[in-house]
Amino acid sequence: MYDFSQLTQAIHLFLVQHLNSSSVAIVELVLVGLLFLTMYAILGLTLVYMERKVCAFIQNRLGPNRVGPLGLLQTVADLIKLLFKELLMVKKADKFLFNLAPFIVVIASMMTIGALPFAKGFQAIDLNIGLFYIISITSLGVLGILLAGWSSNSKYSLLGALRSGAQIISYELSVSLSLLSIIMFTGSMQLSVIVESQANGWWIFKGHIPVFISFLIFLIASTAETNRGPFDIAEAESELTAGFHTEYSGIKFAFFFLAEYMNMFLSAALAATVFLGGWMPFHVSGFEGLNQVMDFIPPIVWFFGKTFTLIYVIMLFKWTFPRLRVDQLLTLEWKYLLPINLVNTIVIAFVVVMGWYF
Amino acid sequence: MTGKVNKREILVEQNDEYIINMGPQHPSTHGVLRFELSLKGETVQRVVPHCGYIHRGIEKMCEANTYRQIIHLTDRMDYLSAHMNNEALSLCVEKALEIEIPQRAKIIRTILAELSRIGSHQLWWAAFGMDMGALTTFFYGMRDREMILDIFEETCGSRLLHSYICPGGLMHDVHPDFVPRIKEFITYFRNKLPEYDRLLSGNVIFTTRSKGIGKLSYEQAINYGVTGPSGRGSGFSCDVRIHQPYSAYDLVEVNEQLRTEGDVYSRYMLRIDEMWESMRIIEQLIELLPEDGFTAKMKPVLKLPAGSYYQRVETARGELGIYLISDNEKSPARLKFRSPNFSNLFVMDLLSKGHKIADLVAISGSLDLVIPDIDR
Amino acid sequence: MNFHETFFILLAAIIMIFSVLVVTTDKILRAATYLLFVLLATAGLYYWLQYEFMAAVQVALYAGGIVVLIVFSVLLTHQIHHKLVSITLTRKLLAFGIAGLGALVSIVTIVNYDFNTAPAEAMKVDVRQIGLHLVNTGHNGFALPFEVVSILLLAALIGAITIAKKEESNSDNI
Amino acid sequence: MNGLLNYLKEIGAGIKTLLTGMRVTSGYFFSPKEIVTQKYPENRDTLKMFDRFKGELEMPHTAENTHTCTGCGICENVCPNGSIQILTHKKENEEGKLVKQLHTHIYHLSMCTFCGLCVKNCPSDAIVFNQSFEHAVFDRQKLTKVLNKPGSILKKEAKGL
Repeated sequence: MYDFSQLTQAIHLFLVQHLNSSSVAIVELVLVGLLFLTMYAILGLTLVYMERKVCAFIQNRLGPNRVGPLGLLQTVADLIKLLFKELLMVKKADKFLFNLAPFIVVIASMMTIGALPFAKGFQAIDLNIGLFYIISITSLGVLGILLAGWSSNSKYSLLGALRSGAQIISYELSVSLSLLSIIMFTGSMQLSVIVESQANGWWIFKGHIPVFISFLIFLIASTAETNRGPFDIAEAESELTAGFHTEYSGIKFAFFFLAEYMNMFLSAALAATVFLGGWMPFHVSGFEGLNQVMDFIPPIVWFFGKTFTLIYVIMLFKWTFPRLRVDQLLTLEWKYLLPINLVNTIVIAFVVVMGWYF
Repeated sequence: MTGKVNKREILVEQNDEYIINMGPQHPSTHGVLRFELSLKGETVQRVVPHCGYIHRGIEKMCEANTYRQIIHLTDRMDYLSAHMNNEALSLCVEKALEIEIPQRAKIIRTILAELSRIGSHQLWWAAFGMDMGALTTFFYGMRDREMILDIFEETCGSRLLHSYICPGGLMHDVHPDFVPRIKEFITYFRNKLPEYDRLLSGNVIFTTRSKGIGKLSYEQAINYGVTGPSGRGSGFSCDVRIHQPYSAYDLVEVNEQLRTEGDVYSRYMLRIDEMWESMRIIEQLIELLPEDGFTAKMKPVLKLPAGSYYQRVETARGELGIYLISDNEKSPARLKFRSPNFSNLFVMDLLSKGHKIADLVAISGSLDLVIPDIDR
Repeated sequence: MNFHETFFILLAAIIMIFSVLVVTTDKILRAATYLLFVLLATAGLYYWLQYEFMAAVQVALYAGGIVVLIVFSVLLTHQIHHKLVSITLTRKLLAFGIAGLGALVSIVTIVNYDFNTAPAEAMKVDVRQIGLHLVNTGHNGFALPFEVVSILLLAALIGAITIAKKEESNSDNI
Repeated sequence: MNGLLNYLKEIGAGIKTLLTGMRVTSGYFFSPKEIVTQKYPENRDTLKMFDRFKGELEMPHTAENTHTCTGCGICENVCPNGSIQILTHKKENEEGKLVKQLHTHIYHLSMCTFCGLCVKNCPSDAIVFNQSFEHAVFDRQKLTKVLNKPGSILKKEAKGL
């Protein structure tokens, strides 16, 4: 039921029959690229709209409600506005790096989307090192921020970039370590295998408290890694005006903006995939009736349902908490998250060896 | 008399330090204030505040206006405590003319002053949360302030710049709905104020960011003349409402809020406490409100006897002093405002030395600066 | 020329062009950025060889780790208007000579070497195998290098902490 | 051991305060009744300002096109910003006498600070503040207004004032 691979196989066979092997590869690349680009854009717009509505309801406001029904087209209108805006260039800025930086950020966030299993068979590339691939690509995004901060020839930008560098380098550890717990459980970094391993229950239920702790740490650390919420010190609006993207305008600013939201989507989707079973429906062993009802809901709904619930939580973080100071941010990582995470990893190793999980 | 302005250069840039101009346009300076920061990494070495970007010459303009006309200029200094500013000038004029105003007018003045104190603290809470990065506080604070503004609008006709308290009493009597609305507001706000604590005051991120930051000692507060909640947060008992009661403050029991830590958190909590205290004062005053008499009989043209007069009131930000020299003319010969924010601003360097940029924002937020009051 | 060859030539071209740019640019951060491209293209080559684990390690360690550290340290020390000191002609010539000599030796060696083109058997590299090899002491085992590298890293960490540790007299009591 | 216990307690207390804050915000998220914003242009019909709201200055005219302004100039004098200008002219009344009467009452909305002194000091209650609040115009000359309508005359009863 609901297997995307049948559809993709059919297309592949169709192409193989009509074209030679090189052309098939090129056509498939273009198709997948177009599909993911469209999805990327739509997801970005949805997330921006969702953020506006969520923060509006939290703040007793209505949020966008003018452009289109319920303000649905507001983000589209904003995008058009940003497209037409003048691209300002700072005097004495390093033009090459200044223009390059937003692309690095956006490409880094885009490259990771392909490795996510959206549904059964709906995955651009199923690497056998999927998780490691995602971790390594996300570490590239910070380069764009660093370059943007430096090349803007602005002191606020530079400060923002430095903060961001310190932040992301340290929080990457926690993200990787908390993902390591699930790698230990499944013995594989392949995302499809990880999802399949949760057919009889999600890891957050199967793995008890240790997995729950790593889930929490992952949520916190990945929020920090996406420069969001209470950890947005890199752009700290009340301190550094806009941090590393102070000098950007128009579509280049939109790239940073989009990348931030897509990184948020990525961290939520990763948490959903790894800890909450990805597209796997909610199953309770022994209740066959319930399981069948759950199976009836398409996997893609499960995936996006879980992801958007987590995104809501991440947004709630942002709109509730005050921002951390830069030294507190590092304290949180090195004095709280990392030691707890290391102890937790040892506990999980013990659990895995003893087989104390369902 | 010819004036001469000596230009004093403050050398900030020394030893290849990292200089940042925070302002005049910056989200967290709450107006056109400029801080010249010298940084070492993220740590602030020196802060030089530059004010004067919205200097409008209010003191000089007062010399060309009659006493009744000056009222609307005082609104525009500390616009968040416009009632208190109006009251300060009115009290000064009344003192000079030796006029006793009706009890009702006195009590209404005090109620309005306390309401604006609550409103001002709400706005401060809202903006302070924004400074700290908690963006939602802004809307909650504004939402609750709206009720106060409605009360003002119904009675005075305007929401921010009221010009309602005038020499001799009030412009006109309060609206019949005044008392029921205030009672409604107080029951509403007594439920909402604990929410402020739940959202921000108790939050572990907030407390770690504010406790022990920007310590102002008792002696420094006195030396720099830091008054109002900022001074009382350091244990400096400077509440004019208690030490020199004016209007109706001698009729009711006013508890001065004092805290001794002198850090951002104590200044924050002090303002929250003051909101509770203000609500208590208003409740007491409403019981005492007599029926008639909102203004004393005044001459159409006010001429103060020659001499100098001084009157101080407690605004939401501290002690506002009005020094008035009259030469028996329709307008004052010289009018000097001792505005609280001006003295409060200049502890910035003292407080933020050695702290991070984020702390600087928190400190300037906790001092609750209103820039038009600094520049006048 | 099929698709795979095009891909290889593209990556090789990127590596060569940006390698030259790394050494010829006069701005240090640009050099770091070009280096990033070189490293990424190298990762692409590994990926082209279907050696995904190595590609990911390349990206994570070199591009995401080392280049970030380089850029980070450049950010701390260099202003945007700083430029590298231009090199004298004799030194340039000398450098070209040495580089050309090195290239010549490599090319001659490669051309003269008789490459064994027997098809290698397809190797499935999954994480479990890599892990087992890493802690294996037997044939194809990397336990000793693994431990040596760990000790080296530990030493580096302790060294970094010692350097970064604030001197007591200098602390500003913040 | 004690230190470790304190460390864990600290974390627990911290998380508790964070959850308290999140309960407040998510509570508002799930209660749409609490929304306080008004949809402004849509609610124009129901939007009512308070009686005393100081919109802009207005001179009430009766159905017979009469007003009560005698042109005494007190409002002009009392205005702190000079936003009122009163032009008068000599005109014959019914008894054939030349009497000073209001010609134009000019009001500069752009200079007005809405202090209310003019309305308060007017001896014949000729000017009031209305409830309009949409002051935006495309041409700033439109901000200078003439308050008395063309052809309007002084109300008869008010002549004695």
